[in-house]
Amino acid sequence: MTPDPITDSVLQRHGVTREEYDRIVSMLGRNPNLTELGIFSVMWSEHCSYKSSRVHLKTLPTTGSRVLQGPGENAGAVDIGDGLAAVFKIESHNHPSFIEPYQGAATGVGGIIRDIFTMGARPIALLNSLRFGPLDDPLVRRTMSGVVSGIGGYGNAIGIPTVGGEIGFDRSYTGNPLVNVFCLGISRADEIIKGTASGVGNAVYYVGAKTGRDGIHGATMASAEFDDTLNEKRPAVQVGDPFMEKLLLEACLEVMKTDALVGIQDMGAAGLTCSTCEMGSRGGAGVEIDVARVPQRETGMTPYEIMLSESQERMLLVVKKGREAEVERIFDKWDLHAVHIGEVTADGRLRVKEHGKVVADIPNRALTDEAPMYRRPMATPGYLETAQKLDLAALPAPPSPREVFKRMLASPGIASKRWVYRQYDHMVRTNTLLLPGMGTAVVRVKETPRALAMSVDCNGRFVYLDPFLGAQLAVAEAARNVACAGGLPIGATNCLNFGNPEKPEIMWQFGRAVEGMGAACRALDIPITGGNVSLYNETDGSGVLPTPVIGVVGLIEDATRVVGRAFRSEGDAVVLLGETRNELGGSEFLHVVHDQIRGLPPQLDLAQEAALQRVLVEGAASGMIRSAHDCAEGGVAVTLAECCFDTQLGVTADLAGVAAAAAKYRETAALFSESASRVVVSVAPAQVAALTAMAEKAGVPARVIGRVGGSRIQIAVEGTRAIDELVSDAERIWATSIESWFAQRRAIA
Amino acid sequence: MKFAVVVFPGSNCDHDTEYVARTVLGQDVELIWHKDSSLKGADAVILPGGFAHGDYLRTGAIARFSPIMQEVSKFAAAGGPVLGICNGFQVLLEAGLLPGAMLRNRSLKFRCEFLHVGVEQTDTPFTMACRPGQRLRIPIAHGDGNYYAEPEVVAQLERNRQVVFRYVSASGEVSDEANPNGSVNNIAGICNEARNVVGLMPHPERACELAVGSADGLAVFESILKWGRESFDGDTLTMATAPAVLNK
Amino acid sequence: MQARVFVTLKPSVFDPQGTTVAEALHTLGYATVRDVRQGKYFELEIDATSADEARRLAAEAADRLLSNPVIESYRIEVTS
Amino acid sequence: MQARVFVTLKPSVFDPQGTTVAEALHTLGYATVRDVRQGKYFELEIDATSADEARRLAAEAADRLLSNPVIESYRIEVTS
Ligand SMILES: Nc1ncnc2c1ncn2[C@@H]1O[C@H](COP(=O)(O)OP(=O)(O)O)[C@@H](O)[C@H]1O
Ligand SMILES: [Mg+2]
Repeated sequence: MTPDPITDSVLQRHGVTREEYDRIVSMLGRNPNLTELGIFSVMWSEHCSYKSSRVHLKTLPTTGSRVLQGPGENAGAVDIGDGLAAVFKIESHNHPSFIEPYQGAATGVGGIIRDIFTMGARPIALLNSLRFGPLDDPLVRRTMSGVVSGIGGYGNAIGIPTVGGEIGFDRSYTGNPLVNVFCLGISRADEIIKGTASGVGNAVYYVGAKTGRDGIHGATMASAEFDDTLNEKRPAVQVGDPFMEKLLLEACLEVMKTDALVGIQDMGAAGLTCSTCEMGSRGGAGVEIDVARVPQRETGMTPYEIMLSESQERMLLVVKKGREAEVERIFDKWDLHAVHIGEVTADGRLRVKEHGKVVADIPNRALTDEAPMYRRPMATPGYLETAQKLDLAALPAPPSPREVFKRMLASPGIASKRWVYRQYDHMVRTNTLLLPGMGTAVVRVKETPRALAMSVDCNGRFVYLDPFLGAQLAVAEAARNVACAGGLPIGATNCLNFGNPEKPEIMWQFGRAVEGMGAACRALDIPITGGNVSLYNETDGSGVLPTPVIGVVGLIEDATRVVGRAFRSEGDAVVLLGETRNELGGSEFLHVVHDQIRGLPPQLDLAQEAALQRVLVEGAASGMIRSAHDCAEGGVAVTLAECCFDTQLGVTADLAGVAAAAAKYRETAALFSESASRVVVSVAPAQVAALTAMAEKAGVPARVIGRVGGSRIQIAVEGTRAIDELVSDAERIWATSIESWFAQRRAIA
Repeated sequence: MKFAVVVFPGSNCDHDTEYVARTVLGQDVELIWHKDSSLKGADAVILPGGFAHGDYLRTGAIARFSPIMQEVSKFAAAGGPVLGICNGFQVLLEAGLLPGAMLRNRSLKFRCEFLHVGVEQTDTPFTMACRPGQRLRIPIAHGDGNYYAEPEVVAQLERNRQVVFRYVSASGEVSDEANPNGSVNNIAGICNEARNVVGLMPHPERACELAVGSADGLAVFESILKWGRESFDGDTLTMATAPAVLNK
Repeated sequence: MQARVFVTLKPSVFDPQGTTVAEALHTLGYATVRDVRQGKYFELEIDATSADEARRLAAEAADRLLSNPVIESYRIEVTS
Repeated sequence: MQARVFVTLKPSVFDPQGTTVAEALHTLGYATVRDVRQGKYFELEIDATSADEARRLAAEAADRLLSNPVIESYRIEVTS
């Protein structure tokens, strides 16, 4: 090997610093050649190495009695009883989705699905968490339209239902949408398969789509801020092939039923490079492959290109010696041709050959465990002091509650997301017990009495105003949503979307958010079994709202006792669990009415939150709670309205006033404050005493605020009528708001 | 009864269909790989939903060449009941076992939701247990469900009472608002002239338990069982008697 | 040899995609675009010794697979 | 005037549809079809006074709406 001359500009193009380069030289004991530099650059990129985030992530709670697999594998897993495991993870595909919304989002879905079936689990549910700029921007509509079609295009075709999600809108996402996709699968607890290469002489197989030049530098792109060199980076977009992935999914699950497999990993970011060195490193072994044997879609591909390609729908397998034919036969049945490209070796190195000639030779650990790790400087952001100040008394008087109510219902953050989820097959596999729009996503686990509730959440405004508290609130909300359906939160995964970590203020946001998330998960006893970090979410220097999305999985012991959000019967009592305080900081109200992100987020008492969730889970299990809906964006008023829409049952309610608010905002606070740890539930009148007793015992405030019935939404504050609308009128505003932005002509143009 | 559920590469409602037949109805089911050349003695054949061959090119276009389709054609020609659901319907159209073709939804969007279909004909093996005019609340999930046929063909379908299912509103009217995809005459499902081959876009197999939102789809599966009972001659099912049952 | 196959919906068949594109173009200010029809386009690389052979093969492929005669018609061009 | 716009995936971009069609053709016995690429085809009826004008308009439409420059390229033909 004659080392190629590595100049500063070559390093720069690879996103490798001089210091990092020196470290590479000392690890190799020589200069790397260009292929090796490429391999280092993708493995040491932010995307693969988590070099800025690892020190923080290590502080998250990752263990618990149900945890079968924590972070480090392709996905996490928790025990759900009956010898089964829920395997789940969330991942981002933000940057590709901005460049090519349809394919970017589609391949994001494809990637997370592979992570799940790689573990031996059959994927049964998808969710997504999306962020876009304001819809009055045609470019944003085009992006959103493409992203939603792409998610549907992939998930629908492969036959995994997209059962829920969330969408937020803020200017900061205009040039940098967030596309986070969550997938959950089911496997036997004792048959979880790992991404390990071991057993010297075992065969390394490649299966799936052929390798092309697509996505070369994708991993480094995802870690670089957008700027006007974007055009040059454009060819880095991959096209997804859900049909190929469906075949891979079925074939891999079939192969996994034999015990011929040692380990398997998908080729995601950094493709063949990442899968070979990570599998080797996990197994304490070496991997040797010959790129000439790798199926190629284009001619004249160099080892550099083959190793760095991010072509989709490819898997790397290690097969036990002597069992190769059996494995090949299964893939053949599915018209996939597994190709033997190398062997497991004893020396712990990634050795790449081309027609037998060594073209790269690197210790696996140098690429994985020994990748650089930075404790980047952090500094309190300058914006914070001003932003955290909110003086309601100094604001103009709010419009009438009725007016505010309607504007809130029409606000895209609150309005019905039907236009989106109608494009997703959310019923295939016939497990979906609560369809989108009916409450928290819930799927049953066939052949068991159980079901799983799932929620992905984050309020970026809260995190912006106080990252520690904001991240705690995200965890609390996701867990609360799961508990509303009757699910006991048993595990979580996160996707941390932030700006440029080289800026101390961003790093501070990140560090504080991770601390908050960890603290909340510890207090609520929810281990985090894996996740994903997406940094550099900025366009030309302006960062997105810090958005640490959390996905929580909850276990429902009795699938016949699932609780939805809609009121069920005329005459039921409506009870507000939790307490409304003067908390309009960072609220949807301030955003909609005053176009501001200001103040402090709502306070959170984690013990109180835990108690509330216990009441919800018990109340669901006993059949006492007939409907439950979390109060989040828009406060009690919006929550009550949303409880009416599905069944068209009205409500009459009277809310307590909020003493602490400035006089002209007392009514507003009662209706629209976003205080945490509150849920609107409905129970049969005969159950009111039992529910309040249960709540009291748990130390959770419970107050009967009204009853279900009629065709109107009538909400008073301390006896004074504030809102009075026909359910059908309110629903029309709420249901058509997003849809109207996408009336055919408008959407496409 | 024994059901055959054909599995094309890319089928994704195969397991859902199998689940209904086996677990909900307690019948015998076999999943049959598209390269097989036998229906393994099945009494009824279902082509399930999904995206056979990715739905690349045109929905159902490539699947029709699968080896098993010759057996399905023979089975159908002999009077055996064949049901195509969603993608299965699209395959039947491409294979020429049913007339017409599918266009993109007029919204150009995939659409998944519960809606209503009216059962117009009860003399097919898949609707025998229904009341004429019965309304079923079952979901759709497709991007290409906009049924089209030449006007003469549509007229003939209507004349021959081959339109088996039509999209209707919750109160039963055939209206444009109730039409989710632009299908001509709100057509949701049709049968062949012999009435033993039926295709429909909505998914009855997704609506066979109240837990998942509706059990209306059971009517379709119970019809098959009824057809089976009435077609039995001693203990063997004889295809020869099938048309007689239908024409009763 | 390359055969190009153009598959279009028959004139009598409503083309929702083309119509939507036409409407979008009008919204964008292209008032002179009277009508749009959308179809599919295939490039077939064929090992053939003559243009005629390539054309025959492409026509067969179009008849059997690439087009659906109920709704579509096709046209073929051969280049080398 | 009619402008025809052919939109194809750029040569380096993976075309799963074309690949699947090629495989189907092989299964049907068309072994000489080496490769298939699938694209989109638009026929624009334009009120234009010259072929040049029609071409310019079609190119603008292709840039703004009909193609995605990230993964696709296009070609235009004008007939009258
Ligand atoms: N991106 C999405 N994908 C799928 N479903 C979504 C998405 N966004 C929202 N939904 C669904 O729309 C419904 C309402 O969403 P949202 O208003 O966020 O719920 P909540 O009222 O619990 O905050 C939920 O059922 C949710 O799962
Ligand atoms: Mg909401």
